[in-house]
Amino acid sequence: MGNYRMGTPKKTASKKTTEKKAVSAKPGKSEKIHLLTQMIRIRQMEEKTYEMYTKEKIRGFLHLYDGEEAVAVGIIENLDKEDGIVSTYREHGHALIAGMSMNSIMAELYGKAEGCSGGRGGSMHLYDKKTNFFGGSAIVANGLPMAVGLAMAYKMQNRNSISCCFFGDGAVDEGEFHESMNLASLWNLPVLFVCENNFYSMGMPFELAQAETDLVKKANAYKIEGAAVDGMDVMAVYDASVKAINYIREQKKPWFLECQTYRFRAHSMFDPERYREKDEVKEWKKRDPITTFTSRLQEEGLLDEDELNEIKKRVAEEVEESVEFSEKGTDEPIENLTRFVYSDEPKTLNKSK
Amino acid sequence: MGNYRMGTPKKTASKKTTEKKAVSAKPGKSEKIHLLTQMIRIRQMEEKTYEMYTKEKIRGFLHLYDGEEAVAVGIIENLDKEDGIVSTYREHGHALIAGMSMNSIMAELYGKAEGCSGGRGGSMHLYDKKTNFFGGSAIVANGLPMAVGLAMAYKMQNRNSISCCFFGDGAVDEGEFHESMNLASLWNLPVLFVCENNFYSMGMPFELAQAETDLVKKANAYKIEGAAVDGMDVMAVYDASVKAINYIREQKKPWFLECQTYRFRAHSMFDPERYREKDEVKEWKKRDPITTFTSRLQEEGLLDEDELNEIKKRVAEEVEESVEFSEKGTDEPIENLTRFVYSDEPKTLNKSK
Amino acid sequence: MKELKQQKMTYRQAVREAMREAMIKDDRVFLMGEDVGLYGGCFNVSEGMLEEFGSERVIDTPLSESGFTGAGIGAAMGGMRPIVEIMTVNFSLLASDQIINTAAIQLYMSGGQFNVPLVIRMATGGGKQLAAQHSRSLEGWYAHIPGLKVLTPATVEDARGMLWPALEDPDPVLIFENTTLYNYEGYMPDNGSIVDISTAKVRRNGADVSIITYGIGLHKSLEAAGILAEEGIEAEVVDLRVLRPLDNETIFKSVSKTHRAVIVDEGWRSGGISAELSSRITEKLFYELDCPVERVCGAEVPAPYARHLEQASLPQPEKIAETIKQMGGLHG
Amino acid sequence: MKELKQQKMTYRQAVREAMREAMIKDDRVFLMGEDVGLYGGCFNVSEGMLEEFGSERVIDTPLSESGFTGAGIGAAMGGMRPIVEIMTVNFSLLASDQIINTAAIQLYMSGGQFNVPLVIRMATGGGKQLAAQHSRSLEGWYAHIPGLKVLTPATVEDARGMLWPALEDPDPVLIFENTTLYNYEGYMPDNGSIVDISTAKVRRNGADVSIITYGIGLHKSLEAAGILAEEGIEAEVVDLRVLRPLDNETIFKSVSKTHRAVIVDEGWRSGGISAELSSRITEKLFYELDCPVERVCGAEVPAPYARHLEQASLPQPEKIAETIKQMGGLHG
Ligand SMILES: Cc1ncc(C[n+]2csc(CCOP(=O)(O)OP(=O)(O)O)c2C)c(N)n1
Ligand SMILES: Cc1ncc(C[n+]2csc(CCOP(=O)(O)OP(=O)(O)O)c2C)c(N)n1
Ligand SMILES: [Mg+2]
Ligand SMILES: [Mg+2]
Repeated sequence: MGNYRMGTPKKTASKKTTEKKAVSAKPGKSEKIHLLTQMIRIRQMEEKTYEMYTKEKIRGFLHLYDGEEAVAVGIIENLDKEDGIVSTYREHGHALIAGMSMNSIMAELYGKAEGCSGGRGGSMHLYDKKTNFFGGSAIVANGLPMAVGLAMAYKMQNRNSISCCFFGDGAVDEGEFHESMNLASLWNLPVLFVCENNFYSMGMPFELAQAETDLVKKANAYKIEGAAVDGMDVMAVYDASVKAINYIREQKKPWFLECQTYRFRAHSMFDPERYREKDEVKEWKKRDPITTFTSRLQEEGLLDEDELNEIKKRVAEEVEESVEFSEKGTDEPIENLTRFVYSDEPKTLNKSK
Repeated sequence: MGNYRMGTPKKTASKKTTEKKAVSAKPGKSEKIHLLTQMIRIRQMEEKTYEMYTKEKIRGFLHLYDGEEAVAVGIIENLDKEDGIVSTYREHGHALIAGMSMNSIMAELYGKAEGCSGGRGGSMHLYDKKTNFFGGSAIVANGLPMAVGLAMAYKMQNRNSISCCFFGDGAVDEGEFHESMNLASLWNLPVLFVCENNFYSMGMPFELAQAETDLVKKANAYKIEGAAVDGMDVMAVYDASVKAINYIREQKKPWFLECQTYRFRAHSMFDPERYREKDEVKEWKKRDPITTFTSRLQEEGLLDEDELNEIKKRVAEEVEESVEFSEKGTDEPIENLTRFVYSDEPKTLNKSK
Repeated sequence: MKELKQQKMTYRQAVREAMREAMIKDDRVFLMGEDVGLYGGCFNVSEGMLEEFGSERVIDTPLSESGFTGAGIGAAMGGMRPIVEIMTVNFSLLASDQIINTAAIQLYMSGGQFNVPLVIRMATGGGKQLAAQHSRSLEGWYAHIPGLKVLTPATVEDARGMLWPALEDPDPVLIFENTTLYNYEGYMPDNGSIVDISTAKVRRNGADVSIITYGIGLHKSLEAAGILAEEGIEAEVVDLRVLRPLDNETIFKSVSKTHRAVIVDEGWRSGGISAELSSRITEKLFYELDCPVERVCGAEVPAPYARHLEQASLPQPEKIAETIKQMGGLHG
Repeated sequence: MKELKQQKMTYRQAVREAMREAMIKDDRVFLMGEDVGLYGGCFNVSEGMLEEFGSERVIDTPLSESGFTGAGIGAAMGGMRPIVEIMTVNFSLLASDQIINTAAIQLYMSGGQFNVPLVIRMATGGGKQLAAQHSRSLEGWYAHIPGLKVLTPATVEDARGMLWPALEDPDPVLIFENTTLYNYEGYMPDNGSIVDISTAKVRRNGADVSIITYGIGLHKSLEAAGILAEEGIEAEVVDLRVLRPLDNETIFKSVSKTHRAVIVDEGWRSGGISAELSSRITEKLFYELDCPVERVCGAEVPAPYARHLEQASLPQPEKIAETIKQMGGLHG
């Protein structure tokens, strides 16, 4: 796992990040620190959303990403700004790394007019047109066909963009996974299928849900190539996604990437977690993508304590600001309840070319 | 293909046939002649339904089975009477070999009260409770979950029955195939999945619909074992199904059998057949399961001309009788239009145990 | 006379007890669905049942709504009495092929040979800030389909009492449990009650107007009736209980008495079950009505997440009361 | 004045011409569905289009209703203007997750950021002895869903003219083509007509009763109007054309004039669009109605195969006429 031939993705600049930090295929110190920073941003944001949920500032379902940060960061950092991203209800991390501001995410979680969807979507439905973030869907597996369609559009328009679709291990069981994989392969579409295998779909252990647990084999049964990678190791994911993205752009074919990871928290805020042992969680926490990568950078002499503290401080400020922003946010006027059921745009009959 | 270790199915008696002819795993003369007879029964019945369609005695969609007879016969002859069968809209052959009378099939195609479903179902929806024939479904792939459920019931009831599910190559593309295969494998259910691969789903060539055309590989991706067999050779199918059924009953696991076959006629009576060359049909007709098996039996000295003529004559009589029966059939009274939307049985509240 | 012992329990417990009771009484009954076992049910309904009945009768399924709903159909046809749980009605869209193209029509297509004694339970409704993909009320929509029966228990007693007759019913029955009701508490006779699954029930008597409703709407309507009573308007509240087939008799009887009707339905208005009720009443009682039948329904929007928006989109007791006060010729 | 050249063509040709025209005008438009290419369309609608536009714009899909409908959504969001063909509405149940859980609500959930300019065409309706799994009329059922637009062209002109504005519409539009109409012939202006997708149309004027209908029902209603005219009853026939959003204005205007309304819908009665129409009319025009609104609908059965049963299950002109003759206070 994680031992890939390095390649150079078509565009190495991480246009997806808010900070537009350049990251090369062989990342150096600053790129690596950037990756770490991105993971810390997710973690701290999630911790804050947890806190705000307990304070009832955030309601509904809240699915946190703690433990899985290396996946979003390792992959999205290698995507181009024009690439489309399709995600699930566990998408705060993806959204943030795709380049959405923490303010607009947090405000959406608060249900404020200043949120990305004006409070209509909430935690499970973050969207951002600017960064080609095509939303979190809360129907398991139903983003996959959309990702296939986006790739069709890119191909038809002769763009070199790809669509990148995140989904859980549970999504693999659904029929829509099957249909989407076949279509993408059959039509040679530029889709990066990223299975975030955290070994549970809610309380269902992966091995009780899948007759065949080698997911790459499953992908192969659609003639899609792929790989499994240690999803707790951001560099492994990063390298795997460089390889994947190069393959997709060059071969004009889909790729399947299984990232083996773990969620440290409950499935959602309602989950009594009867289905797993505390010890199991403890074991996995030893592989925390942030602490392990931090140690690695420190061992490699790329990061000292001051730098780390500085990063954490900056991120903490960003998080605090997003909370302040959301606290000050306004309510979407009730008169707007029915707005966006249909487009405001009038019938365009006379605009026909 | 077709070169299987022979085994003895749990029950060798072909309880499924109307004639209850015994067929052993190493079939002798009379069993082989029985297999031929069964194929001829299907063929002649189908030819008659075709004729009656052109005479407007039969209406709606009519999907004929000509060319594929070896599949139904080679498999169903090895099933036990208690085994469940789930089929599609191209199910006349399955229904007949399962043990339904030609009368009740033909009368149903005529839309008569004497048909198996009283004229409510027609060609695509033959059902027979007596022979555990759970119907033709005209929604591609939607019989697979039902077959899984039947197998669950058999397993829960500690019966040694299996469920046998016929579906086309087109069904493999649907999500319900994926979900059903996974469930059957995961739960070790006694399901015989029979894919009748006739290389087209309506006008869609198989290789344009499937990224991976090796269907057994697909089955393997659910950890289901299986085999592909020459579906134009009744003995090959027979042998393959003996092996499959033994495996299922002994191992208590599903099995996937791909029967490579061909339909000689158009998809349905409305099909202009633009998508395939006449020559292709001609080529396949050289492998007609009936003529080839007839020659083989003749070469082996198991069948002489008189016997053959006698069989054909008997079958022709059966077919004629079914037409007469249907012609004399009555119309279901219009007052019965809403009958069977719900069961007649009253609320059984007080029958609680 | 034997003292009628009453037991207090939540709607959630009532559903659980109903399932336990059925599984104890009849070994053909089993429960199958996503997270019904290890997790204890996504709404905690089946907590403890895996431990009690084992994994052969409380079956955790992979995420395959079509697959396991269809498997439920097959198992029912094979002689079992499955209870299939689909977490929420929103996900049932993935199984609608099996529900509509298979379960609802096997009996008819087979000319009466194969009935499908299947019960499908699903959570329904909004009000929990779960947004557009988790908050629909589609029970009225399913009630459009011949061959299905559609139950909407609104009380603890019905939540407990409707399951057994549903399982005894030879045909497929959908049971819709409103998520907001799971924590609702009520009393019921010690051993549960025998209830039927064919009639509507008058839950409050009144002479001035009939509020026809079901599910969560019952509770909002009773609240509205309380508000109205303070102003001297006596509302009768009819709990439909069953959306297909509708119990015309009880509905018509009430409206014949009050000459006014309001339908309360959290589902969307256009083409909802509210329209059917309004039409039926008007068709039958046109000349007895003092004013047109009114409908108080959910706003026709995908459910928004923000609380103030979502609450504005749902029928509220005040809105129901207000609508009634505006009706022609009402004293009060 | 320039002579208005009229061209005779079938409904099937009209749909095909509409698609061809759109694909010629706008290279973002493509057609995708099962057997639309090599086979020529399961109802022969797209015959010749593969040859004309090539396999990159006329795309044969595997049997994966959810997959390719969802792919259509994605392609639409990615800047294309897909026409997705689902062979019949019955199979759309396999794609209802994509249609309802995705297409209908992207715009709302994204706070207006992502619209889905997708057109989905499907055949609908019975009458061809195709039995229960191939004969449903579910267009009214889909009209219950906010976020969708639902069109039901009943004439050759509409079959041709509605596609372009549907493609221009920023939101998902479902177009229902009744299978029985494909062979129906009509005339239309040489270049097709500009039609809108927002209004109903009065197809026959009359003072005595309004028949409100759509799709195949239009033709049956016009026949019924012919029968009635012989007896001196003048029926006005309103073709809804669009089931969501409904054009209240045109409907109310007609019923205000005639004071009587009958809804004709091949779909099932209970909870169908007929109920919505009846309710709306009654809510608005209660005091103007001479008698209750009537509904003539499909019998509530899964479609039977046998011709006599199926025909008995469908609304027929004679039945429509008879219903109207029974209405209170009609001379004739
Ligand atoms: C179609 C569908 N079925 C069920 C659910 C309820 N549900 C929400 S998340 C979830 C588990 C999904 O697990 P997985 O795909 O592994 O993603 P994870 O939550 O582990 O990231 C379930 C069952 C749903 N949202 N959609
Ligand atoms: C879900 C669904 N989609 C589309 C159709 C229309 N249709 C009927 S048969 C058929 C082809 C099926 O091909 P296959 O499964 O290979 O079976 P065959 O007809 O070749 O026996 C199609 C597309 C349908 N009946 N059901
Ligand atoms: Mg998971
Ligand atoms: Mg085929």
